[in-house]
Order: sequence, then C-alpha cells, then structure tokens
Amino acid sequence: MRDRLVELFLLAAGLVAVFTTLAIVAILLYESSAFFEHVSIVEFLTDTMWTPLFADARYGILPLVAGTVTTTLVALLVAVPLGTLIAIYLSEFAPTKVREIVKPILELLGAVPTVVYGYFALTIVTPALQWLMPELPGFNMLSAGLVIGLMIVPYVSSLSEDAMRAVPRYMREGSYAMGATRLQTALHVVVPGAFSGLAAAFILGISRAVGETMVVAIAAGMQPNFTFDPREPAATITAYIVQVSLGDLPHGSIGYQSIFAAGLVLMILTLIFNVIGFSLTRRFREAY
Amino acid sequence: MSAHSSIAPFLDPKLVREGLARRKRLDQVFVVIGLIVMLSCLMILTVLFVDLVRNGAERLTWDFFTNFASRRPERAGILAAWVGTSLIMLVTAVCAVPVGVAAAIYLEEYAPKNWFTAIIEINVTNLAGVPSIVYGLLALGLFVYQFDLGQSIAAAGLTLALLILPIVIVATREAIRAVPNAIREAAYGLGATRWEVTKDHVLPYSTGGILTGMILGLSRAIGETAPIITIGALSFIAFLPEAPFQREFPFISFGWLDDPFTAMPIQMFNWVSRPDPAFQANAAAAGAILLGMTLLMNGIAIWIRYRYRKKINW
Amino acid sequence: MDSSTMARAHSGPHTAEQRREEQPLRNDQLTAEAHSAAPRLSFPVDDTRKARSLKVKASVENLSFYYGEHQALKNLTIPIAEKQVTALIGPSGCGKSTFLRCFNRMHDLQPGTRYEGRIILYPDNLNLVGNDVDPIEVRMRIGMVFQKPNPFPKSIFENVAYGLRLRGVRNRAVLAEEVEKALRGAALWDEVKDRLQDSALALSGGQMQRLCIARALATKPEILLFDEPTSALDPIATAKIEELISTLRDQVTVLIVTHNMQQAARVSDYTAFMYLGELIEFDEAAKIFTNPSKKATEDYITGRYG
Amino acid sequence: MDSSTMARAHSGPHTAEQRREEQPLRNDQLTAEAHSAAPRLSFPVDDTRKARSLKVKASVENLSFYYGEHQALKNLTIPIAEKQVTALIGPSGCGKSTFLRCFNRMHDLQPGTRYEGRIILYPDNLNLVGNDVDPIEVRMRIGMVFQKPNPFPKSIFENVAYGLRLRGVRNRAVLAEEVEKALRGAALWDEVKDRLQDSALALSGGQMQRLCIARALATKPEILLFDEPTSALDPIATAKIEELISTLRDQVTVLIVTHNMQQAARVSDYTAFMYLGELIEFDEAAKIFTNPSKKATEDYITGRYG
Amino acid sequence: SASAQSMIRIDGSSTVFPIAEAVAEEFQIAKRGKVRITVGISGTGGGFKRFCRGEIDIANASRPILKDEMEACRRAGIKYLEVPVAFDALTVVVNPKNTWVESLTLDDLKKIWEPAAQGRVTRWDQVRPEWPARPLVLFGPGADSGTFDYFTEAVNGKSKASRGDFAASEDDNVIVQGVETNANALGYFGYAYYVENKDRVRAVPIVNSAGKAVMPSIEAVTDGSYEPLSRPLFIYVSEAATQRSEVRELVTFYMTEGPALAREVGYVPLPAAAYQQALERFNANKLGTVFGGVPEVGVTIEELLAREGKL
Ligand SMILES: Nc1ncnc2c1ncn2[C@@H]1O[C@H](COP(=O)(O)OP(=O)(O)OP(=O)(O)O)[C@@H](O)[C@H]1O
Ligand SMILES: Nc1ncnc2c1ncn2[C@@H]1O[C@H](COP(=O)(O)OP(=O)(O)OP(=O)(O)O)[C@@H](O)[C@H]1O
Ligand SMILES: [Mg+2]
Ligand SMILES: [Mg+2]
Repeated sequence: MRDRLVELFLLAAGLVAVFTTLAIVAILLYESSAFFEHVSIVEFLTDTMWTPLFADARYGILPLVAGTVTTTLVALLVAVPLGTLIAIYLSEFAPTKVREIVKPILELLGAVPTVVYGYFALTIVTPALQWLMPELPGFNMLSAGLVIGLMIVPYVSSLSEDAMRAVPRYMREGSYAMGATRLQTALHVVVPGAFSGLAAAFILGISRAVGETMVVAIAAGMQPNFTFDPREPAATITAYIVQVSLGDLPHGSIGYQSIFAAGLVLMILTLIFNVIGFSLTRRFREAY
Repeated sequence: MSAHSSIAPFLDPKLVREGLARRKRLDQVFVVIGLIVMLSCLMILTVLFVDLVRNGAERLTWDFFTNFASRRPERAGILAAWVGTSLIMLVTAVCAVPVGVAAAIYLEEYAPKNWFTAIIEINVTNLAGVPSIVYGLLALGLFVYQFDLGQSIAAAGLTLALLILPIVIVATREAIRAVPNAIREAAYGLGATRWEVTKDHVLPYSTGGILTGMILGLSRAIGETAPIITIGALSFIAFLPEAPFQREFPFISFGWLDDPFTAMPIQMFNWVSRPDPAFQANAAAAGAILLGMTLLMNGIAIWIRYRYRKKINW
Repeated sequence: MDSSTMARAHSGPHTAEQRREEQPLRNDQLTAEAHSAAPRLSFPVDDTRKARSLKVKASVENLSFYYGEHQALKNLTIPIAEKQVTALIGPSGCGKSTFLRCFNRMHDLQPGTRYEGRIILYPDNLNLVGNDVDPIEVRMRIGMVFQKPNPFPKSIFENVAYGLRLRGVRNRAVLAEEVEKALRGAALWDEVKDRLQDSALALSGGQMQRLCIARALATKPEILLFDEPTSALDPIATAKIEELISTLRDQVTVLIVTHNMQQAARVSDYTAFMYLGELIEFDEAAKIFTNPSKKATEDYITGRYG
Repeated sequence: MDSSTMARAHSGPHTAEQRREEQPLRNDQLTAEAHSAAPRLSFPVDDTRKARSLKVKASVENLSFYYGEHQALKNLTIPIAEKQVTALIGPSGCGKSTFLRCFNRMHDLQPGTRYEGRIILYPDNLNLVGNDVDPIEVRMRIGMVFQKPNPFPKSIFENVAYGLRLRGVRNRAVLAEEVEKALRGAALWDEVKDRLQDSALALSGGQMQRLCIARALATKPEILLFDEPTSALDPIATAKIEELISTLRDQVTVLIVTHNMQQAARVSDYTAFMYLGELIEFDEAAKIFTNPSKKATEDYITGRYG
Repeated sequence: SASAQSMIRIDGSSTVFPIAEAVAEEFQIAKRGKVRITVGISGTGGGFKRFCRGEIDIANASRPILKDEMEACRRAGIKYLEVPVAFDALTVVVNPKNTWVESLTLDDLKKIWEPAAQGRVTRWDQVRPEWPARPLVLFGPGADSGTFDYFTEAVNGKSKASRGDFAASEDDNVIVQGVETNANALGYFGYAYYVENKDRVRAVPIVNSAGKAVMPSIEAVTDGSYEPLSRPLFIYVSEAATQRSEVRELVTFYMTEGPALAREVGYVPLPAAAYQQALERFNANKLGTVFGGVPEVGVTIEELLAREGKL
C-alpha cells in the first residue's frame, strides 16, 4: 500500500519532465498562434527572407534554420571527431589515473560561461581565421561554429567514453586474442559496440549546439542570411530569440510573437534529433 | 577438414611481421594524436581561464566580493550577484535533485517497459536539448505570471531547476544502473519491498553518482544568462535578500525566496556590454570567479566520486 | 601441494551415507494421503532400502513457468521434505534456477513471467505462487542465498540485522542477540566477532557467502534456497559452506541447486534430476547416485552427459 | 523428456577411449631428449598401457605467474603435445584460466602482472612469455575461444574475416574462400551460408560459439585455447562444440579448460589436474580418469572434492 | 522579504541603464540606504510590458511609448508621466584607417542604409564616386533596438526601414570591435560607446539641416546642432508611484543631479532649462506622452516640453 503511494509519487516526478515539455509546447503554440494568424504557415516555411522587425517585414524562417543548421554542422565537425578521438584515447589508451583526472577537467570546458566563449570566438578565433583566409568577414558562422564545437567536445567525449567503457571486456579480449592492436580493437570492435552510446552522445551534442545562444549572438553577426556557407555571417534561431526578448520591441507585436514561432521550430528540430537518436539507441541497444 | 590439415602459417611470416610493424606504428601515431588533441583542449581551457584571471586581476580584491554594483568600475563589486547566485543554486538544487532523483528511480526501478515510459524517456533526453532561452520563455509564462512568483529568487531557482532536471535524471539513472542487480536480489530475497530496496540500498550506494549529477547540473545552471534575464533578473541591486537565518524566533526565514535578485552571469553580461572599457576587467574578474566557483563544485564532485568508488567496490 | 591440505579441506562434511544413518527415520509406509495439514513424503517400497516417509514442508504440484512465450518449467511435481536437504541437478539451462526462484517469487521482479500450478507450503496450506499471495510475504518466510556472494556494502552487523530491521525490530539488544545467533549458525561468529562494524566487503569470498547465509538465517526462514552457493568459491571455502549446509538441516528445510554432482551427493538427502525444464527423476540422494532408475539420469550422473 | 533426445545429443563426440584407438601412436620409448627443435613427449612405461611419445608443440617450463603480489601459478612444467587435446581441470580458482591466458599473453592487457619461467613454442623455439617477444605476434599465432561467446557486433562474414583483415588480407576472393573454409571447419557453414551478411548477434549461443571458433580458425593458429567454451551453452550446443573440438585435433593443437570432468574425459588426450596454482598430476586422459596416481586427483575426479 | 514599501522598482532599456544605475546608486547613498532601488534590463519593450502590468514604478525607455503599450496601460488603468532624462547621440563611425570619409550627409547615409541598397550598394564608390572602390562593410544594432528604430526613421524616413545585410549586434562593444578590425567598415551606435573608444574608431561628422558638418559632442548635442541623429531618452513614472514621497524625491534628484551623472556615464545631458521645465511638468502631474504613440525624429527638447501629453 505504502509502496503504491511511493510509486505514485515517483511517477509524478517522472511526469514533471512530460509536463515541462507539454507546458513548453503549449506556451509556444499559444503565443505563436497570434503570429500564425498574421503570417501563413506556407510563407513561414518557404520564404527565404526573415525580416520581421523591418519595415518591409518578411517571415521566412529558412534563413534562421539555415544559420542554425550551418553553425551546428560546423560545431559537429569539430566536436564529433575531437570528442570521439579523446573518448577513444581516454577509454582505450590512457592510464586509469589520467582518465579519472582529465575527464572532469574536460567537463569544465562545458561549464565556461558562454559569454566568455562568444568573445573568445570574436577576438581570438576570428582574427586567427582571417589570418588564414583574409577574405573572411569579422562576423561569420565559421568561428562561432568552431567555438561551439569546442564547447561541446566534453559532452561528446564524456558520454562516448562512458559508452565505450560499457563495452564488455570479453569483446575487447576477443579482438586482442586475434592479434589486434589497441587501435584496431578500438576502431573495429569498441566503436561499433558502443554505437548506441555514441549516437546518444552525438545527439546530445547536436541538441546543445542547436540550442547555443550567446556565442552566435556575439560572433556570427546576427544577420539572417539564407546561406549554408559558413564563411558568411548569419543568425540562428536562438540568437534571434534572445535578441528580441531583451530588445526594445513592444511585447504583443508581431515581431515579438515571432520569437515563439521560432522557438517552436527550434523545439521541433531538437525533438526530431532526439527521436532519431532514441530509436537508434533502441535499435542497437541489444547489441551484446 | 583437410583444408586445414596444414598448420603452416597462413601468410608469409615476413609480410605479417611487416604488417604488424605498420599496425603498431599506427597505434603509436594515434596515441600521439590523441594526446595532442586532449592536451590542446585542456590548453584552451587553461588559456581561457588564465586570460580571464589576467584581465580581471586588478579587480580580484576583497572589495570586489563585498561591494554592490556601481557605475564606477573600480567601485563595482559582485556582492549582490554572488549572494543571488548562491541562493538561486540553493533553490535549484533543492527542487531539481529530489524530483530528478525520484524520476530516475521511477524510470530505473519501477517503470514497466512500455510506450508510456518510452515517452517519458524521450521527453527527458529531449528536455536536455531544449535551448535554455526556451526555458526562460516557459518560466516567464508559468512561474512569473501563472504561479505569480514575480521576478524572484524562487522563480529563477525553479527555472534553472527545470533546466537541469534532465541532467540530474540522466546522471542518477547511470548511478542507479551501476548498483549490481545481485544487491537488489539480496534485499528482495529478505522480503524487502521495492521502496525499501530503493531507500536502503539503491540510493545510498549511488549517492556518489547522484551528487556528481547534481553538481554537473549546477555547473550548467550557474553560467546561464538568457533564461534568468528573460524572467527579469536585475542588473542593479544594492541590497541583499532577507537573511535566511534570523536572530529571533523562528530563526529561519524564507522571505528571501520572493526577493528580487541578480546573478553572476547577469552581472558579467551587463559589464561586458558597458561602454566604458574599464568594465571589461570587472567582467573578466566575474567570469574568473564564476569559473572558479564551477571548478570548485566540479572538484567536490570528483572528490566525492573518488571517495565513493573507494568505499564501494563491487 | 601436499594432499593433506586437501584431505583436511574435505574432511568436514559428512558423506551423504553417514548422515542418513544418523537421521531418525519415520516408518509410516506408503501413505498417499490426500493433503492434510502436514502430508508425508513417501516412496514406494524397494527391496534395497527401507521405505520411509517424512513430513512434507512444501509440495510442488504441476508447476509450470513461463518467461514470456518461453516455457522454462514443465509441469513439475516434487515434494520437499521438512528439515532435509533437497538438491536439484541437471545440465545447464534445464531450469534449476528458475525452479528455485519460484519458491520466493523472485520472478515477480521481471515483467512478463507467469506461473502455473501450485507450490503449497505447509503447515498453513499457502500456495506460494498464488496470484493472491503477496510475494513480499513469501520472501519473508523463505530465504535465499545466491550463486555469487552479494553482501550489502554496509557493516557486517548491518548486513545480518537488515532482515530483522525490515521486520520492524528496533531494539538494539534484540538485534545484537539475533545477529550473534545467526552468525554462529553460519559458522562465522568466531571469525568476525571482533569486527562487526567493519565493511562486509572486506571479507573473503567464503566469509561473504557465509555472511549471506547468516543474513538469511537471521530472519528464521522456513525454507532456505541455495543457488549454486559455492560456484564462485575456492575449495576451502566450499568445504566450509557444505559443512554448514549439512548442519543447517536441524533448523531449516534446504533446497539447493548445484551443477556439481559430487556436491549434490555429499550434501543432499533427496535429489531431483531435471532436464530441459522437466523433472526426470526424484528420489533419495543415495538411490539417485547409486542406482538411478532412468537411463538419462544415469548418463548424466556418470558423466556421459555434461 | 524422452531419453532418446538426450541419447542423440551425446551420440556425437566419441568417447576418449574410442578416439585413442584411432590415433597413430609413436613407439619411440622413454626419450628424455634435451630440447631439440621438436622434442617428444614421453611417459614412463607402465604395465597397464603402452608407453608412447608424441611431438611436443609447446613446453611449459617452471612457469610462475603473479597478479601483483598474488602468485596464481606456481612453477608449472607441462608439455603440450602437437595436434592433441590437452585438458586442464581443477577446482575453481586453481589457476586454469590464468594458465591458459599465459599462452596468448592476455595478461599483458592488465597492468601489474608478471610472468616467470618459459613457454617454449616449437618448432621455432620461441619463448611465448619472454619479455622481448611481442604479445601481438604471439596472439597472431595462438587463437583463443572464450567462455562466453563473444562475436563482434558485425556481420557473420566480417567476424570470421576480421583476423585475416588484421593480417593485411584485402583480396575479396581470398577472404571469401578462407571464411568459407573456417566456417566449414567450425561446422557452421551449412547453417549460415545463406546469411553471411546478417549480424552475428542474431545467432544462437551455440552458433555464436562455433562462430568464435571459426574466427579463430580462419587465422590458422598453431594452438587453439578454449576457456570453458561450453559453460554458457545448452546441452545440444555443448555436444556440437565437443564434437568439433574432437575433430579439430587433425588441424591444430588444442588446450582446453573445463570445470566439467565428464567433458574433459570425453574430449581430451592428455589431462592436467591443477590445485591452488600448482600442477598435481599430468598424464594421458585415460590414465587420469581411470587410475590417477595421486590421491588428490582421485578425490577430485571421483567427486569427493568439488 | 525585503519590504516592498521603500522599494522603487525600475526596469527597461539597457541603453538608459547606465544613467538609471548612476542615479539609483547616488540616490541610495543620499538617502543613507532608507530607500531601496532595483534596476533591470529587460529592454524597452519588456520594461513597458511590466510597467503596464503594474509591476514596476519606473520604466526606462530609449524610445517613446507606442500605441500598443499605451493601450495596454490604459486597459490596466496605469497612468504615467513621461520624463526626458538625457540625450543619446547616434554616432556613425568608421575605421581609423579610413582616410576618405570626411563627413556624411543624410543622403549619403540613406544611400548606404535604405532598403533598396541591400545587395546593391556594396562598395564605397557607389556612395560617392570619389571614394575608393573598396567593399563597404556595415555594422549596426539589432533590429529590435530603439537605436535602430530611431536611426532608420531619421535616415530613411521610416522606422525600421533598413537594408538587412549588415552585421548586427545587441552589444555595441561588438560593433566597436567589428569596425575597429575592418578598414572598410562603417557602423553606428550610441554616443557613450564612441566616447569610451575614441582611439579605436573614428566618428564621422554629420551634415545637419543647416548644411554644416558637425562632430557628435556634448556641446553640439546640447545646442541642437548635431541633428537629426540625437534622440532623447525617457523614464516613465507610474502615477500611482508618484503618490510615494521617495519616488517624487527620486525624480527630483534625477532632474537635479541627473545632468552630471549622465555626462559621467557617457550620455549627453539635456539643456539645463529643460530639466527645470521637465521637473515642473512632473510636479504639475502632467500625465501621458507627448508623442501620441508615434515615434518622431528631430524634435527639439523644448518643443517636446511645450506639448500637451496624452494617455
Ligand atoms: N530472465 C530470463 N528470461 C528469459 N529466459 C530465461 C531467463 N532466465 C533463464 N531463462 C531461460 O530459461 C531456461 C532455464 O534457465 P535456468 O537459469 O533456470 O537454468 P539453470 O538450470 O539454472 O542453468 P545453469 O545451470 O546454467 O544455471 C533457459 O533456457 C534459459 O535460457
Ligand atoms: N585479474 C585478476 N587479478 C588478480 N587476481 C586474479 C585475477 N584473475 C584471477 N585471479 C586470481 O587468481 C587465481 C586463479 O584464478 P583463475 O581465474 O585462473 O582460476 P580458474 O581455475 O580459472 O577458476 P574458475 O574455474 O573459477 O574459472 C584465483 O585465486 C583468482 O582469485
Ligand atoms: Mg542457474
Ligand atoms: Mg576460469
């Protein structure tokens, strides 16, 4: 009986997560309904101009999505190889002591205030890149993406490392017994064996990159360009939301409501990533 | 069977040996690359930290901790900010940890494996990926207006609690999973109920992991700017919230919960965008302290993890 | 190695034959009694041995068990004699553990499992696998010792006291007394009496396993289940546990699973041979190991089948 | 269960006796030859059997092994006959696995371990546990099959091809041919030939274990090590693996660890009995299981010690 | 909780924040801590939202209150007084390495910034042929800011009418950074950022309606010659709050000490008479805005103070 009550209480705690999601979706839907009375969904999804705050307002979300996707891709191009590399190194090569010390220190990279990263991108990474590519504008998605990538390296490496260490020892032994080197064992047995965990790590990394705000707001130029060229300046959905929600815009205006529509798109984007990740994890979980 | 009747090595031993030499070289190359990558990440972290400390060095004085914000950079301090941040973290921890741990226990120990729990699971991972600014929007509508908490420490703490809930849940689940099933079976075998098994064994033995999750969550929360600006964190506030401990009865007060507040990242964000470049030093100093606070928390997490691992060795 | 070490190691447990002599046999014959409050276990008269019957502690009747679709136990009927050791033997995967775990409803922890048939516990005629019976109540009455020693990462004292605490015992004096009794019963008292507050994880494998037995004994179970209790232990520890099981017979009904026929022969009074989820033969241990009536049993016993 | 199922299940493997007849015995007597390139294994003449000697594939000489402080193997000396099956038996924890894993230097993966003594591999007189010998090279020559089937999470084909790829074989035709040979050698070809691209994880336990054997066979190892290869398998799968091991004798030297004496008796030509890290007795399997010369061995074999 | 009685809550524009902070700081010192003031930075829009919900006493605004917001206040029964507190002079800056631009006319600016220029006017020589054929790289504040609204209104004649292909930032320091590191850059932001970064960027004189090129400076703004790019900043005080003496005292303090403090934090004080006049209007409880919910450009402070307010 008491056990039943406890279970109900615990279930309620689990439902907090569900309610939070529902509440987020509800608020976003509610607030953006006014927006969609004004702007047709077709225009919203197909127009390639996003200028809701300009006199000549256009409401095509594509430029923001493009900016989000591009910075995310750049970030992943940094975070996935680096994170996986570090994870493999830590789980298969590094001595236990090194692993136990380095892992939490690396995790600190994820805890640096994002404003710091923003300025890091703007004042150090961009000039460095311009030295390599003189044509590069002062604001660009490339340097923002690189820095976001750096920021999420610990997410990827930490979780991947956990996953790799969960690969049972007898799998590794099977490979070593065949005469494989550490690297071969890592690449041919451990990585495929930890696939679901790696996928989960990448998904979380993607979500984090998609949701990152300050770095893009500071270093990417806040300019809704419909381009997938990382050398261009651009705006992302999050950057747009934070900019408007702190700006001088009257609340209740279409421009203000547009942030909820943008938020909805962002939410759906992350949801899609997560559902894919979840089903991948499910599919490969029974691996051993 | 005749195919294998010869034990003669399958390949020319010389070739195999050469191949082996090449494979081992690759192995070493990888070690070097791995080390380099890891060290460069650590170095960037160091550079960031050292840079902040260097830029903020002139402000890193005792006064900086005991002064309120001011229009004069050299007089401005972070008293309200660090007190605010500490109290917010308190609320966040007190809310997120029990709920997160309870949810994790539910998912690991109680939940049947069906579509319903699958939904909860997707939800948890999805929440981990929701951008923090969206939490700000949610909290504005829900906590500030719906629950009428106003622009208070309680509202900020709750917002960040929601934000880190998935982190706490995920970390706790991992910790709970690490408790061997044999222990559960032993307890069940003695006639313990599910809750007794959880309370007497699963929870105590996973404390290390749970605390680690809590601290990782808090280090994420402590640096968040956007959501708490959205719900109305202040930038100038020259007084402290009501003290939680009073001299008269009943000695403990919760008045601070609905006091206005500011927080470290807000203070830093504000200073960063000030026209006067002298404020950049304040921002750097605040950033260094923020990072230091996180470092401290992570240090505690490492220590706890280490101690628990040592104590409980399955 | 000098063979004296080994000789010492196994001088402990009496052989099954020795023990059987010591046992007060009951002479009631052949009673196919319907279920009375305390039915008796009886075997058909056989020229080579005295027929006898013992009180039955539990009777398994047409028990089937399913892991989802997979039927792991097929219509088993076995009587469990009171204060005797009953061993279950059979090749790996034949369902020994599954059978054992039915007794304290461990399967209830895994969704999708299903019991059919009955396990009646005497004297109160309780159907252990009945849907209306609370598994926790069953587990309070029937203790279990697992293959791998699994002490809690708490002090030795707390490990043994845990079952009592669950049952609401708070009085420190009572706890201390019962813990001592249980540790003595598990032949561990002398080794640990000076360090009851130390972590149980600091014990050796054999000590841990005896601690787990003490933990189970402390709650005074009516039946004690052992699932390959020595397979993780070294020879010396194994010998101690076997000796202990032999002496436990005075206090409690024991059901033991083992993959080791020698062990079964040494410790058990009755032996059941299972194969692919079915009961092939059930009889007195002496009979099973010297003169099994089924060919399959003989093949298995004599090692022609592993 | 009808006993015919069981009979069928174990009709496969020949008994040790049967096989021994089939074996061409060498009649060189008693040669205590110093190490020549290919020494011979010889036993003292005994009234009850013909003395014989065989080529030695590897000879273990004064091997000791340490896990940090703990000495797990104590000064073992055992000859391993070429193209014969040598079984290691002994109670749990006596060091069987530890011994086996010395042969392919698996211990090198764990820091803090240390070898002493030598394992000489013939014909090239290589000391397998020498410090100057590359463990990877050793492992390329000596295959291992583990207790729990551990296929890689790849396709069946890739599992078997893995060792060849490691050795730099890229030619698809060669790979295909060798994979087929290995699968045939492991008596798995017929069952999987139509689904070579399927995941190896979709196989049954017994099939997985045979896949692991095929994987090891594909690289044409000189010695194949088996560490309790059937303890996780059901009886039917066990029978198949045992049969397979018997037939492998034509191709490769086999060393097998088992806790199951019946199994050792069935599959091995030579048997070593170990206890607490020491070698108690080493002899032909027939001798060990019928007429062991040490009391300890006899006690263990007859189940007086488990 | 910290007693609400003596607390004055201020929120709104981050542009006005430095002045509000300075005033709050000094006022609290002057009152020896008896009055507590909080200042937030939710933006002008966020500030008005809270103001019209009655959550704050004073809203900082970098633009006049707009129709929607007036409506919201009216519905909530919130009446307010509009008080100008300082000028902000929008400053157009170029890289110090830029040798060709000596001054800019409104026409030049329009050529550069009008919506039609998007994607077309991309080189300096397209603005004036004598300028070099170098790329034109533009920086400006985000489209959600009052600065942007005012600049577009002043230059292109319509609020929010602007080309979109420029690098925008919420944080004017980022624009400073952008202009400083690109020799072909042009940007605009508040005067305070220019004052503090005179050595990193160069301000361009703007040709006013009298045809004279004027550098932004405190004098030029105060005497009205730097136009039309100087704009007033406001605070809106809730009428209900004016019932409280400490609020009245704060506003009085604002009008007397404000000029010095504004100057100190890099803003341009109103002419001395204007403070006097504004304080009189405040004391006379003249409610409402003088803009009628529509932003205007180039009105002098005297004109504004002479107008009748509307709620
Ligand atoms: N949790 C489970 N879910 C599904 N099937 C199971 C489960 N546990 C056991 N089985 C199956 O039930 C059968 C009986 O298993 P059980 O563990 O009872 O065998 P056992 O006789 O104890 O074998 P062993 O000697 O190897 O311990 C086997 O076929 C096994 O695969
Ligand atoms: N990785 C290890 N580190 C330290 N000691 C070990 C390790 N592995 C085994 N040992 C110890 O070495 C001894 C021999 O172990 P080993 O695994 O070789 O026994 P075994 O004969 O294979 O037993 P079993 O039949 O149970 O598999 C045991 O005392 C064991 O506790
Ligand atoms: Mg079992
Ligand atoms: Mg072993």
